Amino acid sequence: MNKVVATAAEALESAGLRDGMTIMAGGFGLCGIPENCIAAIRALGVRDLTIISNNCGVDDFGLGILLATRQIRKMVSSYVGENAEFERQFLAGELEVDLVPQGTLAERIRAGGAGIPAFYTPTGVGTVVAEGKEIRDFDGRMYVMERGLRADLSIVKADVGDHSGNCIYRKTARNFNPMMATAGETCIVEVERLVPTGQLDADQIHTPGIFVDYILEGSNYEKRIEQRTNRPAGSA
Amino acid sequence: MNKVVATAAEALESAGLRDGMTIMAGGFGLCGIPENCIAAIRALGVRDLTIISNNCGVDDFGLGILLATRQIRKMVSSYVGENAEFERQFLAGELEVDLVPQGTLAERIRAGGAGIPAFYTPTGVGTVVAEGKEIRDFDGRMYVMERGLRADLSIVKADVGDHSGNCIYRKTARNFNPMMATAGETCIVEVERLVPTGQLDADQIHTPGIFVDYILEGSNYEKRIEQRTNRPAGSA
Amino acid sequence: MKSVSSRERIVLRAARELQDGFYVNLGIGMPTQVANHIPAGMNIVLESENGMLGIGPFPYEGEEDADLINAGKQTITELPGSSYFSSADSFGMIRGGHIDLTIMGAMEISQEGDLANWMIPGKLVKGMGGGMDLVVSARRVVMIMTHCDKKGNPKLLPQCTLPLTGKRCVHRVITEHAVFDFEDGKMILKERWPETSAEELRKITAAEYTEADSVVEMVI
Amino acid sequence: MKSVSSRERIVLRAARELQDGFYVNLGIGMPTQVANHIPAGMNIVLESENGMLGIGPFPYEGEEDADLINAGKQTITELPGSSYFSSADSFGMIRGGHIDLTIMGAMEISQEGDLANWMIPGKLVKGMGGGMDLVVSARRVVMIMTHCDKKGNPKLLPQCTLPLTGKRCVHRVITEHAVFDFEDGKMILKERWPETSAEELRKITAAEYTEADSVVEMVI
Repeated sequence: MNKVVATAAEALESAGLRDGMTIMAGGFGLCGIPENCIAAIRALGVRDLTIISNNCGVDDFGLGILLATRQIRKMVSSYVGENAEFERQFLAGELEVDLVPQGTLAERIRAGGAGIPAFYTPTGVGTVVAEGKEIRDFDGRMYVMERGLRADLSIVKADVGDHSGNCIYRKTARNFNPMMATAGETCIVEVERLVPTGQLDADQIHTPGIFVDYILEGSNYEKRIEQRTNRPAGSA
Repeated sequence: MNKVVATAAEALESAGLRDGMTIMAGGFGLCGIPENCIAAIRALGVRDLTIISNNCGVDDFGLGILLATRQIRKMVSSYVGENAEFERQFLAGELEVDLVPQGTLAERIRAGGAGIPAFYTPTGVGTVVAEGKEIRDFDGRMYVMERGLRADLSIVKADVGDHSGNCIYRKTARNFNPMMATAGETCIVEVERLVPTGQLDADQIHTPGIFVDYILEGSNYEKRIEQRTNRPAGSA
Repeated sequence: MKSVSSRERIVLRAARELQDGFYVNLGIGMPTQVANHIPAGMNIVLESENGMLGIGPFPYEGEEDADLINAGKQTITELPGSSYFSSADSFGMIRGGHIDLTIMGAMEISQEGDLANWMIPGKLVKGMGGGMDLVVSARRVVMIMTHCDKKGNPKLLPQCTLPLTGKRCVHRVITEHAVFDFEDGKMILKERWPETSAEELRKITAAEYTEADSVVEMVI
Repeated sequence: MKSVSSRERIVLRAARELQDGFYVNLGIGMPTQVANHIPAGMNIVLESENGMLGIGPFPYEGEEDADLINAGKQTITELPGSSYFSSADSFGMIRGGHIDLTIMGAMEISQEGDLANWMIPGKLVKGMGGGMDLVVSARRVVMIMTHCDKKGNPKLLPQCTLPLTGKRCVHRVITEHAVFDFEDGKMILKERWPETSAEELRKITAAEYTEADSVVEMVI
């Protein structure tokens, strides 16, 4: 019943990382991504992965580093292609891409973790997104049925976590992480700061430990910024 | 754009409280109930209300006080009847009751607030709850379709709130309050402590102000305990 | 063998269902007492469907907190590692299959594993609360009940006579006389209380059941 | 009349869509600039669909926080009253109709109010991000775009030629030449830039539209 592991590699091996796995990876752009887990997946060299993540990193950082090594077979995302290697593999037919509207992706993952096999949303009705799906009228408005989404494994990044797996996210690094923690058969969380159980305010837990199988304090966080934007010094 | 009002009565009048309204009321048992709003609804004397709330209080407290005055026409709840007047009115056919499994009730309200008109749940399949509803097979398991739920008005109780309507709940007084805040056409929140905007940690807001139309600092909270249970002094 | 009442025997046997690391939801009434028998050193986290993980013991007198109750509306306390969440998140957790075990009381159970425990015709219907959600979604659904009702009528039946809480949802039922499992719609005797003979058990059990290859003695 | 570029004109006119107390989502690119023109004293809360309410200005150099970005992945700051939430909660907020106004860029809009703004055939498809959710769910959907593309071809068309983002979802479109509303699948001219004649406007607008009873001068 000890959830604490020393490294991401240890967590991934305990979680049975293997070729062909479906993995949910938290983060929006490069914000709130599980850097240690991604690096360890690269090092462990598994292949044919299906990755569910809002984006796919950049050429040399984030999930992009798993493209360079050709470990990803399929991406399920709302927005991709911020890097050249992605584009090359996609155009060459080496990489499969399933594009899902961001809100639908978030809700499908939330549904998967919450035991909801399907739900209706207005998003995408009348577009390619709804093709081949059930369209249905509720109270005079059309909706498309979307399915809950689960994964074999979810890799999640939080700011602080305790030994019981309780986690707190920081600012917009929260994004997809909380839902993904609920929707993986196994869930690994890496945190910047791991504290003993009892140090966190019970009212302020974002992800209760029940969802977390392994937790580790990550190291060497780069936390790269994709679009560094500033206001001029001296401006309001 | 000022959301702050002095009293629950002022909030309810601004929200257009009227006969026949559908009102969601937060709380589980007598825990986390909007005491000030309930008292004001009683004082304002509107009738034929449909109340969506997990329970219906006790004879002389919580929503039970609106039964004494015959202001409630229908209850949508998961568990009711902790009081004699409820039983009397129900058996006399004066009060309509729609019983919904607690998880389905919570999810229906969450769906209503999140723009999901319907979803599937395994809860209630093969029971009276599923009668007359669509039953559907997903991956070999049967589910029942349930509809999102909204209300004309929601009355919510939080612990602390700020002038922008951001709210934080305390312990198990959270319960149905956060979802209800999202699912009312108008939402009134009463808090034990109202603070200026900027006093709350942005990472720790449970209900963002966008959902809140009126906020007030309540008074004279009784916070009655339904089942006072203790362990003997000196025990571990 | 300890000298305990039928109900105590049921509770003690139910406590043996707990496993280290389990997240457990205990129903109102007799199941709540299972919490008093968690083996020392075993890490069990109790969930309360009104929005809490990590239920602690009842508070000392004067330390009750109106904002802190369990699903039976009793005052409780929190523990290191506790967390609070909304009812929607709570039942997301439940429906999503994250609760390892629920132990609940039952009124009737059919030989196929159907459960009735929320509604007695002729009596006022108070509602199903969170029971219907729990019994279809917890990874393991264990029911505890006295073998017969107060009039001596069997509660393990060919079919439930009361309105159902869930269909084929029970994995195991524990009574003061026996432990039965439900597998693919069949009821199987797994354990028998040593003072109850096989014949006696048949007599007080209206449901049809087979005996497991090795029926063991029920131990508390 | 100020001397401003076409794009500045569009942004300034779009800023007039803001109303006190509005919760607003601004799309990436030109719409983001609308934030620079919020009238003094007006209370506007900007939402970012990656999970934040209350976007503040860009940070000073050296004060960037990698954990604090907007949906365009730009570094931002928070304000008093800001809040953070998950992507599921963010789109619950959006789909639930809680966003008063979204202002987004468009590639093509049909005379019925269909929108295309996410996919150019022949170019790599990068994805729709959160746009499809926003355009069907915000209470008010205002599109801004230059009236014609770089080659001078109209972008207001009888039908969209590009894959749709949403059907009949646009309430208003603002270009450097005019403001049109969409009501029951009909396109109606509401405002015309004073230097653009009615004839000129017809020429650069392939979509069929009627003029409102009183077309007013477009003011920035």
